[in-house]
This record gives sequence, structure tokens and C-alpha cells, in this order.
Amino acid sequence: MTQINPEEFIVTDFAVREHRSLWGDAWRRLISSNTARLGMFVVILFISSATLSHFFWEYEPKKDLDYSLKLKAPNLTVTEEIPSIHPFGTDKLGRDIFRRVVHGGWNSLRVGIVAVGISLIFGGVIGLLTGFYETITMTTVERITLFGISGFLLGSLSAWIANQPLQLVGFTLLGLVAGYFEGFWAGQLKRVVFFSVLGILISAVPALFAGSSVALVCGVLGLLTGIFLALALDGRFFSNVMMRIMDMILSFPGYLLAIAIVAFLGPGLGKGMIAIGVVGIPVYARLTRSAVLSVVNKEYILAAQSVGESHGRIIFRHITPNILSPIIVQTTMGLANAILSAAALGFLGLGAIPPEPEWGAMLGDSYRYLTSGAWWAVLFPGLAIMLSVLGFNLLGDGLRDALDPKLRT
Amino acid sequence: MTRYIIRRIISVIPTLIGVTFVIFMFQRLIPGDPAIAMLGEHATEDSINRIREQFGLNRPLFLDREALATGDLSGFFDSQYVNYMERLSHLDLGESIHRRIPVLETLKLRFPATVELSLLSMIIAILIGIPVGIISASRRNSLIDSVSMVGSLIGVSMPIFWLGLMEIMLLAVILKWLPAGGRLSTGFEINGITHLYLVDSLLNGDLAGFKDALSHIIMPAVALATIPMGIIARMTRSSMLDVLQEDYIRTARAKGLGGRLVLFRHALKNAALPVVTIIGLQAGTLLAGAVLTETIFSWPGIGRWVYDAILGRDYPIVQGGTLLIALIFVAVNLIVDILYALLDPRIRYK
Amino acid sequence: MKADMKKLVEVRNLKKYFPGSESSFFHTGNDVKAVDDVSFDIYEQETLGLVGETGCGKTTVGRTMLHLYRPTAGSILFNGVDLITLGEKELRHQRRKMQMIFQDPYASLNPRMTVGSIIGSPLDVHTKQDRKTKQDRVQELLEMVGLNPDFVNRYPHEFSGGQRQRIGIARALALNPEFVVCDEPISSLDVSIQAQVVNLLEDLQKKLGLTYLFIAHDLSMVRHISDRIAVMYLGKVVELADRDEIFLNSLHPYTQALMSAVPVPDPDLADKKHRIILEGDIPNPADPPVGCNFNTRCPIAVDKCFKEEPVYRETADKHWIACHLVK
Amino acid sequence: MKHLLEVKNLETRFYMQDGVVKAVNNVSYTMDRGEILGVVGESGCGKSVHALSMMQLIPYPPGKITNGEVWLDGQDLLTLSEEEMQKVRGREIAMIFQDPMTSLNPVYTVGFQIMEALLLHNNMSRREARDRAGELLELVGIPGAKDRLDDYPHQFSGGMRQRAMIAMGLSCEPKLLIADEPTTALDVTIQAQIIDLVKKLQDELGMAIMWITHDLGVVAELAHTINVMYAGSIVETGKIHNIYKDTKHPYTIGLLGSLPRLDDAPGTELVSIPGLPPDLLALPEGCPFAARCVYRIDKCLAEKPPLVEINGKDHAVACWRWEEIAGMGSR
Repeated sequence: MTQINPEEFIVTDFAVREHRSLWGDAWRRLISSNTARLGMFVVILFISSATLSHFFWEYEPKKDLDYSLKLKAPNLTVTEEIPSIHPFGTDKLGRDIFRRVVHGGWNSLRVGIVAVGISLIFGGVIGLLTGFYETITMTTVERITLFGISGFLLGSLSAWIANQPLQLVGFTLLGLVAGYFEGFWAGQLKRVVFFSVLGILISAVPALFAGSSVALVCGVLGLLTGIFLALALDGRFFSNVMMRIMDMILSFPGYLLAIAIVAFLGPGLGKGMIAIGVVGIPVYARLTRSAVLSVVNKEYILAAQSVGESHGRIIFRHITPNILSPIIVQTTMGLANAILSAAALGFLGLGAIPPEPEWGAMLGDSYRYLTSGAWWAVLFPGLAIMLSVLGFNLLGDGLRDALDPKLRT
Repeated sequence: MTRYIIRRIISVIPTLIGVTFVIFMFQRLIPGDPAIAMLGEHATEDSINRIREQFGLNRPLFLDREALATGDLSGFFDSQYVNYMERLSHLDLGESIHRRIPVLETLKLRFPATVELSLLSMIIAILIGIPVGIISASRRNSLIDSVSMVGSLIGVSMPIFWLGLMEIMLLAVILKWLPAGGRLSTGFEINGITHLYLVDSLLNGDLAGFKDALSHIIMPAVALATIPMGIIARMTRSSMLDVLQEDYIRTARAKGLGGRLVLFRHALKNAALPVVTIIGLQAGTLLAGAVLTETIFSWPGIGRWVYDAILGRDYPIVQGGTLLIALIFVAVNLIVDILYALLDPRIRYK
Repeated sequence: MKADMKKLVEVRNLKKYFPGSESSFFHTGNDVKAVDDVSFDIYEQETLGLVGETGCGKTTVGRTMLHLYRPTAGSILFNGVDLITLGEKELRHQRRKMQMIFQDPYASLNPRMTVGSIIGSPLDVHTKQDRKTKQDRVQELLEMVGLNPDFVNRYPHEFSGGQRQRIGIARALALNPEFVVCDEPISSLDVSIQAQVVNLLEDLQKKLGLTYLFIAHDLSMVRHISDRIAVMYLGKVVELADRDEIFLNSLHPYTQALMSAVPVPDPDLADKKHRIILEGDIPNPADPPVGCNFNTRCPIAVDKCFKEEPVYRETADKHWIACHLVK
Repeated sequence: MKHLLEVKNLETRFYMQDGVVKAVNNVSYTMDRGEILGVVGESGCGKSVHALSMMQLIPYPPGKITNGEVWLDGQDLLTLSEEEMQKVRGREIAMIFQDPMTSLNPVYTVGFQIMEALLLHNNMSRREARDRAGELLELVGIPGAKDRLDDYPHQFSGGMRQRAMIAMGLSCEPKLLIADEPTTALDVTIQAQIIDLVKKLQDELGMAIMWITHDLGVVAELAHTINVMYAGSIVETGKIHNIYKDTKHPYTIGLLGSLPRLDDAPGTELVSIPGLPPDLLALPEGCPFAARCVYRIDKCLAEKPPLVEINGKDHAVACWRWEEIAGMGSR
């Protein structure tokens, strides 16, 4: 009975499939869905038309004025009455709507990118730090910085009251000491008493020069700071505090907050971008945090720790590449929302300052003429908003299916 | 369960304080001086000081450290913020600068209009969004599925204000079926306990009034409902798809349950959980969207009123209006959380 | 058991408590006592099996020994050095000597990194070697674990479960460690692949003189690979002895029940086996029973077991036991 | 005596994006009343898919039963419409699944989920159904069964949930209970409880049980007959003793060889099967196990061996060289 001896036994140890990276697979899936292709087409059209027109199609909004062409319907042939072709017709100042719509695209693109940029950078960093330090225990250096900063922040109130910036130094030092000696009498009453006494010394004593009641108030604040620093401050507490702040901002309806910010800061595209960006921060913070939490509990992070990789390397080599998928999807959808919000602000007169071409503002100026039949002045800017927003949303939807294929069995 | 509700209510308090603080801070962020804005550029020096005194604008923002230095503890706390919170605690929202009417009065007057509009558009969004989501989930990758999903994407990408204008153009200007704006035609009078015209007119059996109120509200409601409708449809679909892949659905089918029973009894109740949360969030977007719709349809709600106040720098109204909208938003989310706990026994019996 | 061998790792009264769900900032709710006062030694080039069911704390012991979790109490001596006293820099240096292999082949490799960089990352962290030497070392490691060196640029998702576990092993061996914690390395593999990985681990132990802590819930595989076996229940070691001593005359009722519950792949033996079926469920680790933590399910529990915790002590022939009724 | 269940060349395909997965490749076997059949194989061998195919629970798309007949008590299940199939599921054939944590609906009480099956298949009032559910929970050994009817699944431990699943499966006295890896997710001591319970219930109620698992030990303790599956087809089938004592197929030999035995002499090396599990997207022409088989000859690569009966129904094997392969016997 012949039995092949295992040594020279050729085992096809690898079913031959061509080498494919994860991003390659995702791209193939993206291309295969037609809604995603449609979305990509619209987005590319929008971006290229906006940038090309901005750099290569001269347009001076201030000089563009021609009362003779006021509110003309769209015409594709030159007639004696209308010397030039206006595919989208003209608005109340006789300006060619087509040209302004194309140039308006550049402003919407700018608002979208800057606003989403603000939300992504701030929200992303907050989400990354809270998610990471909620699970991974801090190294001494990280703990000391956290304690130091908390000491500084809490101390600033008493320093302001006593009008003595020196107290700030004292409080920060208190924080650093509490952070460094975390093990010292850990979890015992003695530690709380020790640090609260120190807190009172730092705040009340110097405040005595400013007045007895000032010293009293500062002393109370010092006591509270001491107790706070004595308790085991850790990543979880830091994450909870940050998330509560995010909830607070999120409890404000987005539009309204943006409107309030812009109204208070005054109209203008730049302020609009900041407003929409700030409103978006909590959305990205929560999204990034949940993505980080799903990655940080995986075993390859524990493996990285067991090899002794530094936190920085773990964050950039292991965590960031694996949380990109949900962030890419949210960024695409975020761009869509930013364009929509910018247009809304423009419509309310809080966005771009006329005569700057901006779709929302164009709608806002011309909707009064609707009842007198000038439908084209309202139709085309609105259509431009909807199509560009739809394009980004379609692309975002396609990206979600491509990057996280669990839904496609 | 009650422990969970109490904990949820307690956790809302810091958010509320935070919201009032944020609104207070916005108030003080304005470039320029509110007193001048109220009286106009060329007001006299002392009249400005009188206004500042009257509105307590010259008190320090938070804490008065000079007063403390002189040993006056109560003076220490006598600051704009503390007074603001004090007045807030007994619902004194101050007076409108331009019209001298207490903010609360106008609020009470205009609030029902916004509630009626938001409520109706939310009902429309739910009644259309959820069924569309369920149907496209149960017939995955079919024609209906892709049509409804692209449709809901269009809904989500729709600029409300533009849709409103298109509605007016088509239905009011060209076809003249519906009135272009306002809440009620002249000559109609509907008053009742709820101040919601549709409800009151039905209660009083005033059909003509109901028809007129409906013809006024339908266009803004549809405009306002498009975005939430799209979001709810998409969320229902993805939540149903997730649930339909769970093991207990396979167990239900293995027991011999028919497709319909599996879908509506086993899948829907689990899929409802994330949908309820989304509906809560949508309430916020609705209230904010009201500002736009009310402007186009000249709807006498608080959205339009706050917007005008913002432009007119009428701070008490801005403060009162935004605070009310934020409070509604927080309240709706609290209700959603409690509803979530009722639906999901895993939270009820911790 | 090689009596004269040097102790490589000594675990002294190790405790690891996790904050319970209710514990918030102010009051600590009932802590989950994942590991509650565990002590044992591991000798050089030995394989100590650590066996137990869900919630017994075996994985936590493995991870706390490498200071991946900070111990709540007790100490871990590695080559006589107590890890708790080491600063972060020295501890990182010490990690070269002690490595870990993980359970889930699909979660223990970074899906976005190539196999070459996964295996090479320990070298990046600890050595200043140039790219060429690192690449050669990675190729050598791949061959050592029976994988084709050309796979260097492939991604984890292109491999089967067994192959991924080999990549994990190669990563663990990159820095020539002395001690490797194998945390259920074969539990999520198919039977035929398990045997391949176990044979590989045994060959590597002989070739490189490694010391293993082999954690698993599959008693028959642990018996096959270990020199000595420790049985854990609800955070405590209930019995520790030589492999044959545990199987031929185990003393603790839980060990006996555990062994009788393991299904034997032989119909004749299966019928003859004296069957001990434990009643009830494994208690909640957040509030373990008073006295001996096995008293809720122990067939021979007496009232002393419900009052006092049994002392973990050594009987004559290096057979450690924690039970009142065993002399 | 006619067989309870007769499966004839059952074939299931999954049409995926990167190719067609041949999950089940003409599987044929029979089961009698009261028989406990062990279906054994590694992951991806099609053991669960073949059971789901019989119950027509394969999600279409992407799965599709492309061939075969499944005769249960003189009725070919594959020809039934969905409505007719619903009358069979739960009443004639019941199925319980692997992961107790997710197999019960978290938002309904355990009592309700058991009563649901009872009310569906026999016309009894809610009161009767509730009492019957209580009895069933007692039957499967859940302490204080009567007042646990209104508890939710998350208030049960893993072992308790699996018992509740068994109670649900047996509620309408099915002729065949399919258990798809019911104890894989449980601890050894809890698994022993469940196996002991299933044996008792089988004696009492006399239903046939198909126990799907990858654990050869559990099958040895429980089953009368065994089907060993590899890459979607049966490679060896027969009575327990023949398979364990007189193993013929190289794959079964390899499986038994790679299992550590409690009674092994120290230092015996495990005989592992070389190579990789089969890639169902690119199944080879000949015998699927050829790539990893030490007894491989050219014929194995060319043609797929049929299932040949050695002595009647008691032992059959699908291998060209089964005569030459020395009887494995117990090591």
C-alpha cells in the first residue's frame, strides 16, 4: 500500500488568487454600482466647472450690470432685442444667470471644503483622543499633561477672581504633582485631604492680600480643585466630559446655531463657513469616537502594545487607517449638507455679501419676482444646489456600500 | 425602569444649563454695543447710559471681583449672568426692544403655529418614510428598492426653500389651486383650546375653516417634510436590512412563520429602535427648518419671528426664541430616549 | 517535571479587578474580580497549561502577566525582576523577552498592513536594523512558521485562519523572546488546522527553547501540549499539577467534572465513561459565592465550603489544591 | 420500513460577486425514525447549508437550490410552495441554532416565542398554549419554569437559552429535530448538560435528531450514525462503530488522527492533515480532498469518486483507494 511520504509532498499551500488590496476591492465595488457612478459624475462635473470657471473665466461681479437686459427669459439664439445668449436667462440687474451659477459653484465648493474641514479636524481629533484614552490606559507623560491642564483650567477661575495670575502657576504645578504621584495613597482619604489642603494654600493665602472675602471664595475653589485632582482622573472621565460638551452643542438644531453665529458675527461667506463648520464638530467627534472604539478593542491593538509600540505609532499606524471608511462616507455626506446650509444662509441674506455670486443669495434676491413670472431666476440656482448636493449624497451612499460591504451578501 | 427615566432626566439638566449658557454667551458676542443698536447711531450719551442701566448691561458678565474685593459677597454674584438665570427661573424673558411687548406673550401667540407646522410635517415624514423603508428593505435590490432609495436621496438633498418656491410657483402662481402663503384666509376665524387650527376647526366642526387652514398649511408642511422623510426612509431600510440578517429572524422562519409575520412582528419591533432615535433628531432639523419655510410662506411662527429679531438685533426675542427651540429639541430627545427604553426590554430590566 | 530548572516567571498573589457596570466616578459598584489572588511559577522551557471555562479569568491572567493590564495587586517576577518596579522605558525593553499569540486570527492582524510590515513592526520598534536586515529576518521568520516568503506584500484578508495564526506566531518570535503567552491560539481554528499549529508550536519550543503559558478551554489539546496544568474557576486556581497527575488522579471535584464532560472521540470509551454532570450555571463573576466559589455547583459541598474560602496549598508531590475536603 | 427522510443528490449554489460558491454538491443519504445522525465536517464543508436547504431557508439571492429531492414521510419538500413549507417548518421538522445569545428575539418574552409556535401549528387557546409552554420549559430542565415565561432572553444564561430553544423546537412534536452546532458556543460542563438532556428527550419523545457539529467527540457520545462531509459532499457515512473503528476515508482518518486523545501516551505527535481548507469558488475536478491527501493517485485528480457502500447501509465511503487503505481502528 503505497503512501507518499509527507516530506516531498507538494501541498498547494495557497489557492492562487491575484493579489488584491482592500482599497482595490473597494474601488471595484464602487465602480460597479451605477448610483455611485452617477454621483461621481455629478461631483466631478461640479468640482471641475467650479474650479475651471474660477481660474479661467474672468468675472467681475461688481462691474456686471446691464439694466437693458433686466429679467429676460432664457434664450439660445441671438435676436435684435437680446444681443447675447443667456441659456439660463438674466436676473433683475440684467446679469447672466448661467455665468453667475457657474461661478457660484466655486463659492459653494469653498464653503463645503472649509466647513467640513473644520468639523473633520476638530471633531476628528476630539473623537480620536476620547475614543483612544477611554480604553487605553495613559502613560505617565500623558497623565501628567491631563492633570496639568485640568489644574490650569480649574485654577484660572480663582486666579481671575483674586486677580493674581501667579495662582495659575501654583494650580498647574498642583495638577502636575497629582498626576505624577498617581499611586501615592491612591484611593485613600488621605490623598484627598492632602491635595485639598494644598489647593487651599495655593489659592487662599495669596488671595488674602486682595481681601478677606476674596480669600474665602478662592479658598473654596482651591479646595474643590484639590479634591478633583486627588480623585483618579483618567481617560474615561476625560472622554465623558468631552462627550457631554459635544451633546450640548448637538442639542442645538444645526441651522439655527449657524444662523445665530452668522447673525452675531455678521454676514459674509467666511463667517458662514465657520458657523457650519462649528455646528458639524460634534457629528464628526461622535462618529470618529465610535469608529475608534470599534478598532481599539481589537486584538491587533493589544498585539501592538505587547510589542511595546508607542501610543503615537499605535494611533497612526494601526487605528487611523482602519477608521477611514466611516469618516470618508461622512465627509462626502457632510459636503452635501454644508452646501445645503450655505445656500440656506445665503437665502436668508446671511451668507455671501452681494454682488458675490452664491446660489442661496441668488434665490433670495429673485424669489420676489416669482409672482411676476420670472421663473428662470429661481429655477436654475435652486436646481444647481439640488444637483450638486444630490451628487455628493449619491457618491456617499455608493462609498458606504463599497467601503463596508457587510450589507451586500 | 423608573430609575432609568430619573437618571435620564437628571442627565438633561447639565445640558439645559449648558444651552442657556451658550445662548447667554452669544448675546454678549455681538460686535458693537446693544444699547446703540437699540437706540440708533446718534442717540445721546445719557440715554444710552439709561438703557444700559435699565437692562443691566453695565454689570460685569459673570462675577464682580471688585465688589468681592470690597467684601460685598452678594455684590460678587450680582452679574448679568446671575440676573439672567434668575429671570429665567421665573420665566421672565424680558421685553422686545422695538415693540416693548414681553417676549413671553408673543411666544405664546406664535408658538402654536410652528408646532402645528412641525407636527404635521413630522407626521407626513413618518407616514411616508417608514412604509417606503420597509417595502424597499423587504424587496432588496428590486426596482422599487432602487427607485425609492434614489427618491429618498433626492428628498435628503432638497433645499427646502427652493422646493417651497417651486411649490408656490406651480400650485399658487400657475395652477392657482392653493394660496401662496399665510396661515388662514382673511374672513376666517378659528379659535379653540389647542390653538392648532386644524384640530380646533375639527373640534368646532367648522369644515370650511378646516379646508381653508389645510389649504394654507399643506405646502409648507410638505416642503418641511422632504428632508426628514428621506432620512427616515433610508434609516428604516438600513435598520430593517440589519435586523433581517439576525439569527432570531432565521429562528422565526424555522418555526414556520410566514414572511409577513416575520417582517412585521419580529423584524419591525427591533428595527424600530434606531428609527425612533432618528425621528428624535429630525425634530431638531424640523424646528430649524421652520425658519426657512416660515419666511417663504410668511407663516406666523416663532422661526420667522426669531429670524427677523436676529436681523433687527432685538436680543431678548432672539434669546427667548432660540432658548425655546433648544428646549423643545432637548425635550424631544428625552422623550425619544424614554420611548427607546420602553421598546427595548434590555434597557428596561437592566 | 524538570525539578532542577530555573523559575522563569513567578506569579505572586496576582489580583485584577475591573470596575463593575454601576461604578461611576464617585462610588465604585461591585468590582468584577476577574483574577482573585492567583499564584504559580513557570519553569524554563516548560509549557504550563491554563484551563478553565468562560469567565474563569484565564485570559486576564495571561494579559496581566505581561502588564498589558495593570495588576490591582500582587506581583509578576520575570527572571527574578518584579515588573511593577520597572519604569515605562525598562518595561518596554523587557517586552522583547515576553510575547503573546492571540485567539482570533481575523482580529489579531491589522487588516490594512502587509504581512511583511506586521511581522517587521517589532523590529522597527526595538532595533535600529536597516531595511535589508529586517527584510531578511522577516523572510527567515516566514519560513520558520511554514509560510511562503513571497507572501511579504500580501494582506491578512488573503489568508486562511491557520495561515494567519502562523503570521501571528512569526510576529511574536521576531525579537527572539524567552516566554510566550499563547492565549487560546487554536480555539477558532478547524480541527485539522489546529493540529498543524500545535505541532508548529511544539517544534518551535524545541528549536528555540521557548517557555509557553498555553491558555485554552479545550482540555484534551491542553493535556497534549502541556507539561503541567492549572485549572481555574471563577478567578481562582483550584488545582495545579503534572499533566498525568491531573488526569490520572485529580483531587478537585471541579477538575474531575471538567474532565468527565470532555467528549471522547471513541464510541466505546464514551459509553463506559463515568459521567459527572454539574448542575446549574457558572455564577456571575461580579458577585461570586461566599466561601469556596465552586460551592453552588459542587456535588460534594459541605457547610464548611459555604463559610470559609479553601486555602490554596501544596500536597506531597507538587500537587497544588484548593479544597476543604481534600487532605 | 420506509425511511423517515430521504435526500437525493441535493445541490446548492451561492452566486456571489467574485464567482459561484458550490456549497452543497449532490448529497444523498437516508434517516429512519428515532435515529440520531451526526453530520460532521469542518467550516465551509456545507453541513449547515445542506440542512437550511432542506428547510428552504436559503436566502435567495444569492443562494439557490439547483438540484435534488428531499423526501420527508413521502413528501418532496423541495417541490412545496412557501405556504405549504410553512406548515412543515416547526411541525414536521424543527431546527435549533448555534449561538444562544442571538437566536432568540430580544424584544419578546421567552414564553411568547414558544407559544407562538404552538398557536401557529395547532388550534389551542392562549391559556392552553401558555400552560404547554410552561410544561415544555420544565421538560428541558429550566428551574422555576412556570414563572420564567414572562422573562426576556437577556435574563437567561447561555445554557438556559439553549434549553429554551430546544423547548421551542420540540413544542409541536416534530418528527425530525435538526440541531445546527447547538453546543459549540457553550462551555464544556454546560454542553454535557445539554447532551444529557437531548439523550433523555430522545428516549422519551422518540423523534429523529440530526446533530450538526465539527466536534467528533460529541458525535461519538450521542449519535447512532454519522455523515462526514468535506467541500460540500459526503465522503464517508455509516454506523458509529464502523466509522471510528474501521475508518476508510483518508480525510476521516486525518480528522481522527489530529485529535488529541485523553488516553494518548505522552509525546505522541498529532497526525495533522497538511495544506489548506478547500476553496469553494475553485473546486478541483476530481476528488475535492485530493490536494491534501497522502494516498493521492492520478485517478483521484481526474474523476470524483462516488459514494460506494461497503457493507450495506452501515458503511459507505467515497474514495478510489478505500480497499487499500489499512483499517484505521482506534489508535
